[in-house]
Amino acid sequence: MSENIYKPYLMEIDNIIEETPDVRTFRLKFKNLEEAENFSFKAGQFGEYSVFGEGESTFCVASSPTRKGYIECTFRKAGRVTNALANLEIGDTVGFRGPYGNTFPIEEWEGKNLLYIAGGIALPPMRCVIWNTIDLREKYKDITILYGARTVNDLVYKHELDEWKNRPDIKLITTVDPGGQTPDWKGEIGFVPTVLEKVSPSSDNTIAILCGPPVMIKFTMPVLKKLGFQDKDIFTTLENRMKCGFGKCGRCNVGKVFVCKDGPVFSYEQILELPEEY
Amino acid sequence: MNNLISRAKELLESKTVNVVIGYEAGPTGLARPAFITDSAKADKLIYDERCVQNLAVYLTKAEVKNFGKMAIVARLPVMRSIMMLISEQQVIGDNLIILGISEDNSLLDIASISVMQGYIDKCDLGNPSKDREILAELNKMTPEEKFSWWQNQFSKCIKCYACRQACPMCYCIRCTVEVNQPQWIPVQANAHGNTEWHILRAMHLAGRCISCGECGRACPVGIPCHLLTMQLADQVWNYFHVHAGTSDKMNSVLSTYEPNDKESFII
Amino acid sequence: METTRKLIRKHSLELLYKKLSASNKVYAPVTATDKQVEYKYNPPFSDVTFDHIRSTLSVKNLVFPKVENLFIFSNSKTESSITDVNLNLLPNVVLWGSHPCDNAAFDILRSIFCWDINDEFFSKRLEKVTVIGLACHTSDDYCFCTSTGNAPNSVKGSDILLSKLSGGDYIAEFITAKGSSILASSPELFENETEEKAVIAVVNTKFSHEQVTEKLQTAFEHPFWVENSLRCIGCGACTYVCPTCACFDIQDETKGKEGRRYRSWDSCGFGLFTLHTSGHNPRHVQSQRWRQRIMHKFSYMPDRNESLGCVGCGRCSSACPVDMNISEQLEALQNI
Amino acid sequence: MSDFEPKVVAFVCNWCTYAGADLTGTSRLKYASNVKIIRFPCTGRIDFMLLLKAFANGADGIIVSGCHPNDCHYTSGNFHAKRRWIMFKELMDFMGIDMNRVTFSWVSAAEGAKWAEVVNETVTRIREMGPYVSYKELVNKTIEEEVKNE
Repeated sequence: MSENIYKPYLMEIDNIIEETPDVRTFRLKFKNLEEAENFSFKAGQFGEYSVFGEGESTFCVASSPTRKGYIECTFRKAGRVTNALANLEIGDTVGFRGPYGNTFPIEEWEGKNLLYIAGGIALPPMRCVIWNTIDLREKYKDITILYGARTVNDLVYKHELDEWKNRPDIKLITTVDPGGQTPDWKGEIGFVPTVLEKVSPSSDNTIAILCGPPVMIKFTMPVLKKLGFQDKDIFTTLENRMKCGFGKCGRCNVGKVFVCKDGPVFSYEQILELPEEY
Repeated sequence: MNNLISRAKELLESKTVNVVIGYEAGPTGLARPAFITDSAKADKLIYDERCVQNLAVYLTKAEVKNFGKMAIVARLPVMRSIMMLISEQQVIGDNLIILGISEDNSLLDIASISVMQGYIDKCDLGNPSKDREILAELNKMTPEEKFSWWQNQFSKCIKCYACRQACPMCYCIRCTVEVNQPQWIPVQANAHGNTEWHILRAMHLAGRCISCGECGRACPVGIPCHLLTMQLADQVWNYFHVHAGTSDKMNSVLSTYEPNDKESFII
Repeated sequence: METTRKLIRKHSLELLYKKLSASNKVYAPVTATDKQVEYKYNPPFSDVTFDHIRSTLSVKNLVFPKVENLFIFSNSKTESSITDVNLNLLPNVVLWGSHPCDNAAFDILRSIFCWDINDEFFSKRLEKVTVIGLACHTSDDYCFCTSTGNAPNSVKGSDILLSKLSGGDYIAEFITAKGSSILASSPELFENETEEKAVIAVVNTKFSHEQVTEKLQTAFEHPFWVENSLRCIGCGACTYVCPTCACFDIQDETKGKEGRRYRSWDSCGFGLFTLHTSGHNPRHVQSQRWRQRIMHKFSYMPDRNESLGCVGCGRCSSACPVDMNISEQLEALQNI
Repeated sequence: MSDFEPKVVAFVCNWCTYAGADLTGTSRLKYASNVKIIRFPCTGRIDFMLLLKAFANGADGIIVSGCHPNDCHYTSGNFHAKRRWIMFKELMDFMGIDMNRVTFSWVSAAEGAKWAEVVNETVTRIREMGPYVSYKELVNKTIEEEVKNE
């Protein structure tokens, strides 16, 4: 039988976490054990998740490659497929194709400080690399995570934020937009760029990994520059609409670069070379 | 034509408008839309029987709207489209100067929307005569013949949506075919998807089609889909005595009613 | 490469056609009542046209159908399964009388579908196709094959190329093993070549594609795009008639528990092509979409796929309802 | 075709015909069981696409029914519907899609007997016409066509 590159693995939903009213995390296990054995991926890669009858949707693998036997994904109910996904229950089947795309160059980061900056629903694409580096904790120096959301309610992975908060080897700063706080909120209040400026982490021997809505990126970049970060030391992921995931369907390109093949991970140095089509 | 060019120059030079939408001759001799922003380039404007495209389609296009005040070369179908667009609140009449062109290709003096209305009222508002003939032929067929005739036509459809894009009245940013929760019309271009698409398009233009025939002309594979909307335009006249695009204040036929509308099939 | 050339008389051509149709599906151009030239499977030889300039649609649907099942699935609460489409059941197809521009497009499509990973839906279909091309003896103002590195008698992509002689007979040039096997199986239909020269259309060069590619490197922000695409109405006609446009959409369709995932043609000209679910659209106005089409064919593809994304058939220009003439625009781009 | 039992879908308005159909039941009037009733707030809500979807999903006949003119719960929904159906019927006739398979009727909440009549008459008519083969073929063509790689 020929190899059908559009054929997804059948996955069973093993666990569902309701992160916020419209954000869910699924833990998916391969139905076929042989496929599970042969499957591997790296931090930063993404896949095409499908609900049969509704279609496919693109998002990253949110779990770390160091955690074997399953993958996790986090999505917000937004379109046809994500709404259909959100209606599924534990034990239901979804399709998964992947992994696609490039990876975070975590080997090159060994021996450096890591500064993760995420906004809102952009923590999931970063969670994979965060856990990956935490699981290889001894290889990296200081790990700082700055995470902001509009409101306390919109913070995802609340249980993990607690875990990171309590670990002495990780510095976690959480913030919510002004007005988004609750009476018992203990984190920062303010937009991510403002909080970043206030915390003012050193750029010395440090890699910054930045994910968030375009407006957050736009205002965070100048702060990072001011802190002395080089363009090549800032990494982010791009998202564009995709269908195939491997550079054929022709819609995710930014100039001549395919987000699905050459991305989704780009250094800021690379991004500056790209035309504005993302 | 000279009148048109000098009028266009005058409008651009006096900054009354920022752009004149008209026609120019392309390299293969076809007339095509031209957007003249510089009075020095107004000499390119042509007006003759080659100029068939309905320019009103550009009035709702984002990049054209950015020009602000504009003048548009308009024969009867374009004027009627503009009327429809004003009545559906897609276009503001005050931002528009109509460079009306009569049936014998001379420049009309259309100073206002009400003057335009007066002009439209005096015209024959039925379907073009060549289409009337084809419609008459089709209407003589048996239902089975009609079905296979249309199915044969639809089998050519590739769903490029040129019919929709060429139509001034199809200005929705998200068309029903693109609504996917639920997916109303099958996405693929097959017998089923194509049939439903053409039914949907015709129904959404019922009482709004001004019989310019642009959809059929735009079709790259030659489906005479304008006959569908023209047939309905005929029926709108038969049943409700309304011609679309005759007033800037009319309500669309299907969003209004008369208590004594006549039909004979409801039991 | 040395190729065999033979003479084939018009009546032998008919015999060849009949012989091939007996064991293959033959896909050949016919002129329909409304003057459109369309390809049909096994039309009677008398209907087959040899004088068309270009068919309304390209022949890419042979290898990239407008709708194509990727797999069939069955899905219920407890049980899900996927059934592959058996691509080995695809019939052999002889593409008959297609012009060199269309035939050259197969290689370009391969460079899209088979770079990096091999798309078997495409490649298995292509394997089944034997191309009997027909050199152009007529052309029109839309033709610009010579500007894209092709020619009215280019053998690129053909297994056999027929060229018309003034008397109505044809020269058959056997280019590939597939082509030669047809000669081997029907030697009686062919005669030795005579001195007579084939009638080949003259297509003047309109621009240098190398120079266009060069110019495009720095033309992304040029006002050219807005100025020259204001009249574009954003339909997909150009991309759907194009022999090399290969963008597609993937969709599901179900009936009860059974369903299929299919891919269908899509167009970079559509506003929703790149629209994110969030509402953000990286290419939110038509000029950006028009730029994408030209950039893709004349800049990104030469860069990435080492092939120009255009064969100069002129279909997009002739199909365009608003006369967006691509060769005119490329000519202008060459000089910006 | 003697054993053919047509599938009929009825799109009815909540206020008149649905109540009328209730009355048919409570009056112990028998009517054909081939009909599947789908209740809408008003005939004004019944999009023509729904009729096409019913045919696409295997219906052989359709009934569309609501309040008599001037009786609409929302004053004018049925008047709008009437115009829509006039246009739809004309378009279908023009395209050769058989509108004898669709019954349009006004059935009030008091007309239980009329509802039974409308259903029985429709089912009898559709039974005589046989299954709606041409539309089913149109829909099924999809899959067959592609399997043949045409």
